[in-house]
Formats: sequence, C-alpha cells, structure tokens
Amino acid sequence: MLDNWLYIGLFIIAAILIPAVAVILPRWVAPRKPNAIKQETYECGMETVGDAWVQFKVQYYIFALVFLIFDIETVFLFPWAVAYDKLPMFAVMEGVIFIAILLAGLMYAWRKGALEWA
Amino acid sequence: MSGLEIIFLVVAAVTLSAAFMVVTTPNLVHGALWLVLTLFGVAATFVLLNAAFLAVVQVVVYIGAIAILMIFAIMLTRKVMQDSGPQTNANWIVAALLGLVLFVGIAQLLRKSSAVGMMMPAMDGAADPVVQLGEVLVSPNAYVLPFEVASVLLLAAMIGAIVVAWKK
Amino acid sequence: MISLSWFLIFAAALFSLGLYGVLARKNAIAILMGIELMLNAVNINLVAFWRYGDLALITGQVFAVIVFAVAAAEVAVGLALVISLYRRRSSVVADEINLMKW
Amino acid sequence: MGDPINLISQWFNDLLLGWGLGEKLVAVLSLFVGAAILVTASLLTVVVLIWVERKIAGRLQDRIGPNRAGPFGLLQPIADIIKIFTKEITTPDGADKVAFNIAPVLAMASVLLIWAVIPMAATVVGSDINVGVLYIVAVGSLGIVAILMAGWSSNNKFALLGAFRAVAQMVSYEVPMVLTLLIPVLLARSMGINDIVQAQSTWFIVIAPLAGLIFLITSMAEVGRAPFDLIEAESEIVAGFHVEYSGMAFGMFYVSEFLHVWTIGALIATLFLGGWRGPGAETWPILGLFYFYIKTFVGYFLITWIRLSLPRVRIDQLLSFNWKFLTPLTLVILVVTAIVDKALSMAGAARWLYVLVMLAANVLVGWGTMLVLKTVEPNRPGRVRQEFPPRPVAVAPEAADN
Repeated sequence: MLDNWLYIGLFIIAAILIPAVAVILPRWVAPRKPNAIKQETYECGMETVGDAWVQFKVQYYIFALVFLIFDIETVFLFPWAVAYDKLPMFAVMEGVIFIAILLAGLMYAWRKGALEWA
Repeated sequence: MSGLEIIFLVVAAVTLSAAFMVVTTPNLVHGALWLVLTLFGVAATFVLLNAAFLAVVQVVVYIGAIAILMIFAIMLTRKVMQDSGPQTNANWIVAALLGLVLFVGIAQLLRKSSAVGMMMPAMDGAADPVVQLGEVLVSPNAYVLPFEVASVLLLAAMIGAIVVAWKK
Repeated sequence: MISLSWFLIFAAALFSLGLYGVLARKNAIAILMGIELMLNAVNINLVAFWRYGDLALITGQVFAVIVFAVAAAEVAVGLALVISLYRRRSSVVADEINLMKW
Repeated sequence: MGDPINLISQWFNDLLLGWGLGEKLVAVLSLFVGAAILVTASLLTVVVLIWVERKIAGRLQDRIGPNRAGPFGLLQPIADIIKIFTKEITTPDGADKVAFNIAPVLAMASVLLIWAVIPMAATVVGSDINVGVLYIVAVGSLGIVAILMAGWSSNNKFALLGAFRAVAQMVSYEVPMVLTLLIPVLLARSMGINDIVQAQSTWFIVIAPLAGLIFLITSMAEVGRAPFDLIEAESEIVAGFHVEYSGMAFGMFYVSEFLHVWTIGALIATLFLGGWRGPGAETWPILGLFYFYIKTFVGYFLITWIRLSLPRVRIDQLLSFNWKFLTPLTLVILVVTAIVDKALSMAGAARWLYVLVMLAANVLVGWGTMLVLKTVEPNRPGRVRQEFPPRPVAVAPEAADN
C-alpha cells in the first residue's frame, strides 16, 4: 500500500521539478531587460487606477459555500458506494435519505434565490 | 533511522513551520496559502498512518473547499494587497506562553504514558478501511445516526450561512 | 518504525500553534484558521489511535470524518458571520465585535 | 514479449543493482525515473496535441491550419517551443513574487499528477491506490489553488476578477462532477481506477450513458474551454487570471490547459470507455496501450469539436445550467442507479439483463428530463424576449435626404 503512495510522492516531486526547470531555464536562454513601463500592471495600455482590490459580489462566497457543503456530503457517499455489495436494502435507503437531504438543501438555496447570479 | 521515519520527520517539519507561518504572517492571503501547505502536510501524515481515504478527503475538503472559502472571505472583507500592520492583539504574549505551556504539558504527560512506545500493528490481514467505513456509516447498530445528523448539520449550516451572508 | 508518540507530539505541537493563533490574532478569519489547525491536530490523534489500536474498530476514522463535517459547518457559518459583520461595521477585528458585550 | 515497458524497467533495475546500489534505493530510484519519464512524456504529448488541435480547428473552420514549417506544418510546435523558451518572463511591479512564480508550476503539476493513477495497459497500472477517483478530485483542487494564487499575486484587477470567475465556475461544476464520479465507483464497487477498468466487461458508457455525458460536460467546464471559457473571456477581462504572465510562465498555463483536455480524454476512456480493455489486450499489453490512446483521442476529439462549434455562454446561464439542471439531474440519476443496481443484484439478474435494465433506466431518466425541460416556461419575467421591429439594412439615398 505505502509503495503506491511512495510512487505518488515521487511523482509529486517530478511533477513540480520538471515544470520548475522549464520556467527557470529561460532565465539563461531568454533576454532580461526589465524597465518601468514593461513592469507596469497591464490594462491594455490604460493607466491603472487604484489598486487591484475591487469590491466582489457576495455571490462568489455563496457559490463557494454551497459547493463546500455539497462537496463534503458527496465525499461521505463514496465509502457507501464502495461498500455497496455488503449493504442491505435498509443501508441503501439510508444513502438515499442522505441524498434527499442534499436535494432539500439545494431546493432551499434555489428558492431563496441564492443561486441567481444577477 | 528508517526511510519512513525520515519521511515523517520531513513532513512534520514542513507542516509545523507552515503552521507557524499561518499564525504569525501579517498578510492574511499568505496565511491562507501557508494554511494550504499545512493541510497538505496533515494529508501526508494521514497517508503515513495508512488512512488513504482520509488523506484524499483532507485535500478535497480542506484545501479544495475550506481554504478556497477562506481566501474568498479574505478578499471580500479587506484590501488584500495592503494589510501588513500588526496582526496580533494585546495579549499575544500570554497566548504564546499558554501555547508553550500546553505543549510542554502534553509532552510531559506523554512521557509518563504507556502509549509512547506503541508500534503500528501490521495491516496485511485487516479489511479495507474504506469498505469498513462505508459499512459502519450506514449500519443501524453503528454510526448511522451520527451520519444522518452530520448531514442535517451541514444542511443547517448552509441555510444559516446563506441567511446570514445573503442580502437582497 | 514510527512509534505512536511521534504522531502525538506532532499533533500536540500543531494544536498549540493553533491555540496561539486563536488567542493572539486580531482578524476574525485568522482566528478561524487557528481553529482549523486545532481540528486538524485532533484528527491526527484520532487517526493515529485508530492505526495503533485495533484495526477492526474503525471508530477513529468515523470520528475523523464527523470532525470534517463539523469543521466545514463551522467555517461556513463563521465566515458568513464575518462577511455579514464586515458589511455592517466595515471591520473584521475580533476585539471590535462587541455588540453582545455588556 | 508484448510488454516492453516492464521489460525496460526490469533492465533498468538490473543495471542499477549491477552498479552495487542498495535494493531499496534502486526501487525508489526506478520509481522516480518512471515518474519523471511519464511526466516528460505527458509534456511532450502536448507538443503533438497543439499541432493536432490546430489542424482540427483548421478543418472544422474550413481552413488548412499550420502548413508552412515542415511537411503538414509538423514542425510548427517545435518552432513555437523555441520561441516561447526565448521569450522574457516579466514579473509586474507590486506582484507577490514568490506566489507569482510558483502558481504556473503548481497549475502544471496539478494536471500532471492525475497521470500517476491512470492505468495505461494491463501491466502498466501506475499507482494502484484504493482511493484513485477521489485522488483525481483532490489533485484538481490543487489546480484551483494555483489559479487563485496566480490571480491574486499578479496585482491586477482583471487577473483577480478572472481568478474569481474561474474559481466560482470550477467550484460550481465540481459538484456534479464528483457526484457523477460516484456512479462508476458504485458500479465497480471500488474507488481504485484499476479496479474500475477491470470491472468494465461491459463499458460503463453503456450502463451509465448519462453519467458519462455529465462527466464530459462538467470536466469541460473544469478546463474552461468554450463554451465555458468565461474565465478567460478576452473581450471582457483581457485574458483572465494569467494576464500578467509571459514567456514560459504563461506557457505553463497554456500547456496545462491542453494537457488537461487530453487528461480528461484519458479519464473518460478509463472511467467510461473501458480503459485499455479491448480484444487481445490481456495477452498483449502493448495492444492495451494502443486501445487506451485511441479511446483517449476519442474523448479529446469530442471536447475539441464542441469547443470549436459552440459560442460562449453567459455567466448566469453557466451557473443556472449547473445548479438548476446538472446538479439535480445528477442526484436523480445517482438515486436511480443505486436503487436499480441493488434491486437487480438482489434478484440475481443475469449480466445482459442488468446492462439492459440499466440502459433503459438511463434512457427513461433522460427522456423524463426532456419532458420536464419542455414544461419550463422559457420566457420567465426578467428575461422577456424583446421584439425588435425589422429595420432596413440600407436606406436609399433619396429617402435619407428627408
């Protein structure tokens, strides 16, 4: 078991190392002539007004929130699906009730208008 | 020292230093990014404990959802590129002392306990923990009630959070 | 082989750091981050006790899964409160949140 | 014979052992070399893919595509690589330098890491962990962190806005994606990717066609390709989260997007099209590799085709489609699949009957969805279709004088 994870650990190292080399290599190959105008924030030639912080809609937070709840509930269902062969019909229904609660949450968010963008 | 021990020490060192950065860095977005690294380190610890399922769930839920939510909240509540003033309140020294005392106390307690030298039992014969988990989570004489209550709790949390954060 | 105490010490250190974060930080979101660290430390303990105990008993992992759910719920509501507060009072400093003090 | 990959790795092992290295060290080294080769091969695949994609795009848009450098323009990607390597990487003022430079590497790594668990032939299974499907989701969430890092550290409003859009989109579509991934897991009774391939004596696309379709749609949204390319809508927010990147740092985002599409092709192939399975693949593993690539290309071609055919959707359409259509539909299919599967296996149905009933259930759900969709009023208040009176395109000069 741990051997497989060792492979993944080594894969993480390789997957970070090789792109890192690709990004670092141009330091020697490519020209480096920074100047004030080149380093400016790019806005299609416009002068930047204010800083990068803009007021975001709270909507972004609401979507991330609904996602968080759904994500964690879905993750709980994975062991249920894996152990499916050993489960009696009752246990299957437990899972279905779980999904129904999830659906109820979605319906609430929908009715509340939290899923509208505008 | 075996390879496993070295890996554990590296993981623990990275995780703890990242956690230290989380609680000390003045820039909150940096704090959140260090938090991501800490959570990843904890996931690696779960792998070392042969709890593969919890390790991936840790990454999916904590990094993929909770950390993202935190970064969103940080950006919704402050001017992100500009906060580098002092981020600690007046009694941070007391807090640091308390944390230190707690750690030393736990370490002392551990020194006396019999659990210190316990070794991992072999995993070979044991059933797949994921299957076990799937069975007990929906089994009426095990944890079906906590399982369903957790789902209701999450539903309540979602409704509550939408009511609090949402204004029309 | 790694003995149980390594994991317990590791978890204790993480917990202490989280505690420091909760007590010392000004920003409410930073306090929530400290709480996350503490919950993670607890989870390491739970899983370590499962691994070093009886493997046939999955209780440690079940507890950890429930802790995940509680952490998610806590973060969701906590951050919603922070955002709502920020909207009303333009501040996320925990000391200034004194609406319910008397 | 028939299994050159394991032969080579065996030879490599023996070579290292011959040098007098320790057994454990050799095992670790050869695993690392295997990983490095797989990573490099995946990166090199992109070189070919860019050419393929441009050729497909050319044909579908009634053009020829790249045709100057080399025969059929085959050398075009090589030229592009040389060009991008010799371009300057700029870091804008006010950027958070560390996060800014880590983000492209992390974005690339998050895509590459998926390849660690994909079985490519009967004997080349990658890392056979028992939580493979969730691992894929987990790795995908690292990509989200990379995008947030890139957007935030650029110190550019458009980058930050693009990152926020991208994350909101990816995070929303992850819900139905994870839910659909439950269906192959349920059918195979395992989260291990290799177990899922083994379980597909009948391809899952036959047993669960709707799940396959939803997976295709949601993963396209995850990559952010047209019609879901709002995250880099060039006419609105310049280029999204990677506006400030140049040279190879931008190249990493670009390559990771191409590789992600290819990876999704591979995931569709393994989860729904039977992976390396095919006639003779068990005895001749190299044939399995061939089948795997063919199937991957099918998925890749589908995504490219859709990309080139459909216009971009609006953000409210995008999110409504996800939350009000895909998510409920996926939940319904999940429940139907679970119950039908349990009922059939309790009744001890034969395999052909099982497949047939599952297919019928999917078709019924799909048909029901269509019926429900027809009842939804298209002109709800708030999005009333405006009527414009027909206007003459050009007005005759004498009429215009009045």
